[in-house]
Amino acid sequence: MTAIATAWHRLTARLAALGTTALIYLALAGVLVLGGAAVAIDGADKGANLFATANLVDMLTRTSLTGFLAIGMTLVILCRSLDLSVGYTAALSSLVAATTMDGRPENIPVAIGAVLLVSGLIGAANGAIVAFLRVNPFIATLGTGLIIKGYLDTEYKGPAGDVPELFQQFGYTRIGFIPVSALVMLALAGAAVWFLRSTRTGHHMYAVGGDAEVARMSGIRTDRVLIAAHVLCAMCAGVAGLLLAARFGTGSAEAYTNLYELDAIAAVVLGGTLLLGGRGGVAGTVAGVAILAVLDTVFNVMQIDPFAKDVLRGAVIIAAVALYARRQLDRTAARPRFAAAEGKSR
Amino acid sequence: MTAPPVLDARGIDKAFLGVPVLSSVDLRIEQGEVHALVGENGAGKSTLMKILAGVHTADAGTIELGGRAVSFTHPLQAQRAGVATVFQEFNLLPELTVAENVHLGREPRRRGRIDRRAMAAATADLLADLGVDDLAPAAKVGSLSVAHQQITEIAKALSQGADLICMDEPTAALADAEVALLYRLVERLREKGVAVLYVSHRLREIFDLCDRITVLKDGRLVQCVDTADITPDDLVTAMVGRRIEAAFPERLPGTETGDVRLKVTGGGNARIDGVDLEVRAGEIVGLAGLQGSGRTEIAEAVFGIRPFTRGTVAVDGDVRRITSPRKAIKAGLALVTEDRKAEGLALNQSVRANARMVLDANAHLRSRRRLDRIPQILSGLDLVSRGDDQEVRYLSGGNQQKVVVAKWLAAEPGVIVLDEPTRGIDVGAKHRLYTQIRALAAEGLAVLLIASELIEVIGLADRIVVLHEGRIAGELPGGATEQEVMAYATGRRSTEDPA
Amino acid sequence: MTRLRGPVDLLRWAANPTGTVFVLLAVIFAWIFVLNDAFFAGPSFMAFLKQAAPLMVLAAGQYFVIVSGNFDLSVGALVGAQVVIAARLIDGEESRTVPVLLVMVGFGLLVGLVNGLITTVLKVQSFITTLGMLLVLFGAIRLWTGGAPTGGLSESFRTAGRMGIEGVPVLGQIPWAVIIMVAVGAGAILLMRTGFGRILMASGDNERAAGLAGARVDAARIAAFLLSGLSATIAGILIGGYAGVSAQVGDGLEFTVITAVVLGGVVLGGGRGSVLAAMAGALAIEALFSLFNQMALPATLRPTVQGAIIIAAVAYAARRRARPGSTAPHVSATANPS
Amino acid sequence: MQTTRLAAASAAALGLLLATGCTTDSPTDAPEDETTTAAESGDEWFVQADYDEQLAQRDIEPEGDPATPWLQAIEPEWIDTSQFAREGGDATVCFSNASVSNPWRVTGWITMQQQVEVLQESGEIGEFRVSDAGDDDDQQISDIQAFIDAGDCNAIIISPSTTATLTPAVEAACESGVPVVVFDRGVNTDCAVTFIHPIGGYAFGADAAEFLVDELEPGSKVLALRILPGVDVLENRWAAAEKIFAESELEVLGNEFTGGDAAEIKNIVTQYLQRGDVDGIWMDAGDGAVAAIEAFEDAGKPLPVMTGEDELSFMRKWEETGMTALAPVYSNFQWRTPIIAATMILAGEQVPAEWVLPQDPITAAELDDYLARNEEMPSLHYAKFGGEDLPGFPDAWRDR
Repeated sequence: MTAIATAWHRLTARLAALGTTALIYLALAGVLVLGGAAVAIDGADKGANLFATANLVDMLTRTSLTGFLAIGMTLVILCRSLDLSVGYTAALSSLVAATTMDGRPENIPVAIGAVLLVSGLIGAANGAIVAFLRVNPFIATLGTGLIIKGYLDTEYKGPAGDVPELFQQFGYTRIGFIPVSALVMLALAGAAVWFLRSTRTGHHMYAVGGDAEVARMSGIRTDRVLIAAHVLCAMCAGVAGLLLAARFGTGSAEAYTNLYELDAIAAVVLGGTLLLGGRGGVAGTVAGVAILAVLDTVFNVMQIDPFAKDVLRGAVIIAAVALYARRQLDRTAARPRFAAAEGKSR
Repeated sequence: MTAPPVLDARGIDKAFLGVPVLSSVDLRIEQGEVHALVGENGAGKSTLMKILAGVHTADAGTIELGGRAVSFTHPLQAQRAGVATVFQEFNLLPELTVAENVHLGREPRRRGRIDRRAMAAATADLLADLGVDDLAPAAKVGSLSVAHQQITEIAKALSQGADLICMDEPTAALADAEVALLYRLVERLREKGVAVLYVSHRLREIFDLCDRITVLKDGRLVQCVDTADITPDDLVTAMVGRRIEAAFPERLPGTETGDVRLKVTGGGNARIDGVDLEVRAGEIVGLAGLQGSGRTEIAEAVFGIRPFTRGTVAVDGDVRRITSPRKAIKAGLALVTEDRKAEGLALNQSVRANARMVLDANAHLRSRRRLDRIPQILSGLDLVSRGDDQEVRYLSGGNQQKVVVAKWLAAEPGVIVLDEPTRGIDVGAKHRLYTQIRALAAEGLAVLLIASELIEVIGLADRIVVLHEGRIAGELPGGATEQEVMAYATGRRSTEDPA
Repeated sequence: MTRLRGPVDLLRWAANPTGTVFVLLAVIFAWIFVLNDAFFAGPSFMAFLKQAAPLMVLAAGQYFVIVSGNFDLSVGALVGAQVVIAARLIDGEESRTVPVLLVMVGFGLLVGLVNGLITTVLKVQSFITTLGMLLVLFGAIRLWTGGAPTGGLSESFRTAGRMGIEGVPVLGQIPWAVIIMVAVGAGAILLMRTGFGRILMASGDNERAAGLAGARVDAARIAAFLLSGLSATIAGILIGGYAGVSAQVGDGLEFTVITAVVLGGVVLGGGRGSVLAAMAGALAIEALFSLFNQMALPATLRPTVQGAIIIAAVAYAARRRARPGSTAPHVSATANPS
Repeated sequence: MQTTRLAAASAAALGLLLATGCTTDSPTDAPEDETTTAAESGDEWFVQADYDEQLAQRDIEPEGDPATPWLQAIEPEWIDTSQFAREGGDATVCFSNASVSNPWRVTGWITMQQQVEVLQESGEIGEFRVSDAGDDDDQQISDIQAFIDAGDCNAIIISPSTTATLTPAVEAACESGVPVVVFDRGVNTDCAVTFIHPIGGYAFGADAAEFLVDELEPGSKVLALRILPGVDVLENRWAAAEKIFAESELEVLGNEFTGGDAAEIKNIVTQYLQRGDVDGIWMDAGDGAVAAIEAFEDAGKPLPVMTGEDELSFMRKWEETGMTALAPVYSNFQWRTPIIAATMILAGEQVPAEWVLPQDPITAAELDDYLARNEEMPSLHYAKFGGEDLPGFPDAWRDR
């Protein structure tokens, strides 16, 4: 009994020593190992293998869409904001893209531009409502989401537009076993990491999320940072919309029914970014996305009942977050003046 | 030909929701001058500072910096114009490093990218220049001592190339030893020709540091004098508008020291050890010691926040295992914590809700009688508020503190621990609080008083227990001299030595 | 609750975040009245309240969780689960009604308890806890029934949601749902005036201060989740009774109810707002839907209008709150949803 | 080349496909940009040719034994599948399901599994591999790709979650050389060996609308209750009804989206009843139909003339109240056909290029018969599920 306890303590101590991001990649590795084992045992007779090319492709493909959304979501969450409208933005973007391309390859650049413009504007609106009207982001983006939904339902009674073969490649081609979309997603992730670390705006997102008042008093124009985060988040949703269009070959308003936004948030938090803002990063988010994708693939390969999938997903999300939630909360609990006091309360 | 004043503010007016907070205030600060701004809480000191910092904008009046007229709508403008402010609530991000905090909002860039190496180097130079050698630019601020956070704040101000640094209660969080360090910093600034606007309630510091003093009362300018031309007493008079009789009230008549109410024997945990402590009914015992010497730690151990892992605690004779505030309260203890806003009050709740919080939280204490006593308690502490249903966040620091005290008195404790009860409270309010502490003792409470301002301990305590590095270094009678206390506090003397 | 003395106070009250929702409510009702005064005839208004009752009950439950500084996103799924459980376990047998009701209450409390424990003990942000719970409930219940609800509800089960006291002058029928809703509301208001209520509020506002005052903060928050689970159960009983079983029951209710509570001037992050206003927020939302219907507003456009109105109302309230706060800038940053 | 493919498609008269096909794939009449889409969106879902064809198909006697409607076909154009013929049973059949997110699909899904068991017994099918996309188009595309990449599927059955969006994935599946069977909703390509579906949405909507027109006095008021916008099968139902109502004397009070949520339905109907009388209810699917009827009961109004679906809860309420009603059918037994078709194809037997199954509404005359047949079944079961002869009957459907 005590032996177990001490062992546990030693383990937790080890984990505590690790950085959060490292911890998450550890978790990802864990999920891969367990998943691989489960698949192997489950499908021993058929010689099933989670790491067979087909499955790897499947995993990577599944990362792309959530990935785009989650990368953007990371930025707003870092600013202690939230965007529940990304699903609707993505759906709208897919329609804008498909209808603008209209089957003509030469329209692709225009379409991409149009998507980024539209989604960017939506993001600006979200940011402005949160920053200037001081509406809680949860409500604000829920509201803008509804607004977009109404527009979609009224204007598009279903799929519309036509994506040329050329652009569909974005959704279907792959280099070796790595889908292009996944590569683009990783590239975007890299860009985001660089942005957060090396640009002022990016760096200031941590400040704004950590303590908006302090950031303001330090001369940071918090409103601009917040709006920037929302714009970038919505643009990522726009890219996700482009991916949808490429994969659907058309634009689909229905896409919003899939609650992508919750997937994205789950991935971000799984990735160790604090829902309260100020801590975390895109590197973790990518791991979070990967964890979810691996789970989906494992469940698929193992032929798990669709409803059991939901149960397991929910359980895994909670468990994984619980694994490192405590440390995170403690860290952010510390505010300068009270650092000493908080130190003791642990 | 003398340079124009660093700051020349004239006829500043400011009102909130129609309530005037400042009316036609003038403030003039010369280059390299350390200028004190004093006045009771609510006199308008903070507001004036925030106007200079660009947090608020003046309704009327002119502000000239180095002869140039300015008007700020955002802190950034104030900083660019050379005015830096060190607020009482630190403007630091615990998640970022010292270097990142120092340069927050003005990160050095190379080819558009943040240049972290340059950032670290610049910070190191800055700290060296301030004669600080024990603070690493890469350290996370959240892990620093309050003093080091204070230094970080000042470094931040300097890095903005400020000609004028406004400091709001810079020593409020510091122990006497650390105050010395701050003195050094201020001297350094003076040498560098940087002007300092020094807001403090601590008269000693004002007379030690400042060249001139501007006194505010009720939002109006009372006077601006050279420190040399005024005595502490006159200054106090100027601030409160009346002469305060001897700074510390005498022990009230009819106060008699009764049985032992709190007795700690061999108490210890991770941070403190060998604590033997005894507080009797009607007695005020002062805990003195430098920051980190274990004063607050003892209070928190006694109150079960970070319990003793060794030794015993007895309340009114019977030994109690106090492992949580709840158990402490059950045992009849009360703790007025160091930090009101973070630990004492639910700021969005009404005065009433806060005052009855302890009763609400502990069913066994909740009784009609106790609830009915609350109004008297509040008026007894002469709380000033717009009625019981006013949210406490709108109260002044002094009045907030009264609510905290009231909250505990409502529970009718036998032992009350006061941790820094007078932090950030103006002279007048402080004095009233002293009297009330005396009154508590007179009512038969055992009072354990913790204060970083030695004079408070000396002036109020019947006995002074001095700590050094988590152990009790010695015990002195009330009214002992500061030298005696410091001798123990700095470890130069301990009870083992032949006295 | 704000006590009113004279017109000035009335204005100030109408302007404060809590008052806003009542003003909004009045405006919507006035508009409906203009379009169709028959709406306010006893029977039809009672019918309206009957529809609104479940959401108002949910709002009361959600209020406790939000005011203590958390979220409960699992209520929608829980309502759905409860209806399906009832249908499957009762399976049309009158005799089983009461035992099954007890089972449902037990289940609701269990879900609340789990949410509470995970959030407080494991320190998982409630947003994630309850999001996970949403998935678990959604999947588990369908796993149990093979995807679509089976069995059926008994008549007596449906009484609460569907029937009422008949033959009342003017009103015609007083639905049990309305009586239950009023009872829940009254209970919630009284509860918020007890020590528990105040401590819950304090915990949402400043958990450390509450803890040092001897409050069992975690226990209070768990209790809040229990209340939320209970209210979801009651709502489930009302909705199931009102409309019977269908596969989609409860879908998306969590967002509607949180919106309603915030519309009522309750601040996400805790420590502020009144339960009465929260329920009024729910009533306002239902009234809004009725208004859309009375206006014969194209169904596809409704979300847009709804979204715009919600943002506007909350923004207005936020502006009102920000005003006095400006004198105390440093305190605002403390509260945040976790 | 998509245009040519479309031409072929139209030639094959893929009823459902064209509905969206026109607006999405053919450059000639495709919207220039989103605004014109918006402008057109009104009649986006109505294609006269398909409408006429489906209405006609209702009166055509299908080939095959009426006792096994899931094997019947209307005007089949038999095609040769010998190229897919495969020796020695135990075929691996892979099924990409859009979802089982509503009772209709759940019922069908059970039927399909039962059919599979039979064929597994007989050794024709070995592994039956399934992935469920939970109504997420993107997810289903991945699922189909996974089947292709796995490479060991002998046949791929697809029930697309949305017509247009799944087209590229289905094409990819076809190109992999494995026989592909599509059923329920279609896709904008005829690359699949066979596309199985009941007559279609227009017929469903028309059956219901015509019934109301016949049963109601001219000038009567009709309320249309719909699940959600943008789903082609459902939009077609409404498009047909809209046309028929427009040509009739009936007044349409409004068409509302209910999400199939009983509470929502009851709210909406109640509110309409507060505003005035409602004589008829048209529904694009039976979910929550009972709640609509109860709204009338609770408001003390005479029950309307109503069309729901062959969901038992509705049919039982119908029988119990003796109201005037019709249960249009979107043949649930179609879930059996794809499995059978797959085995036929793998055996090299001929199958119809487009396998149009009969789709007859249940009338008052047949009501008692169907209720008797499904007596033990749960209320959200569908009367025309066509699994009575499967060994698992009735337990598999009864005890879910």
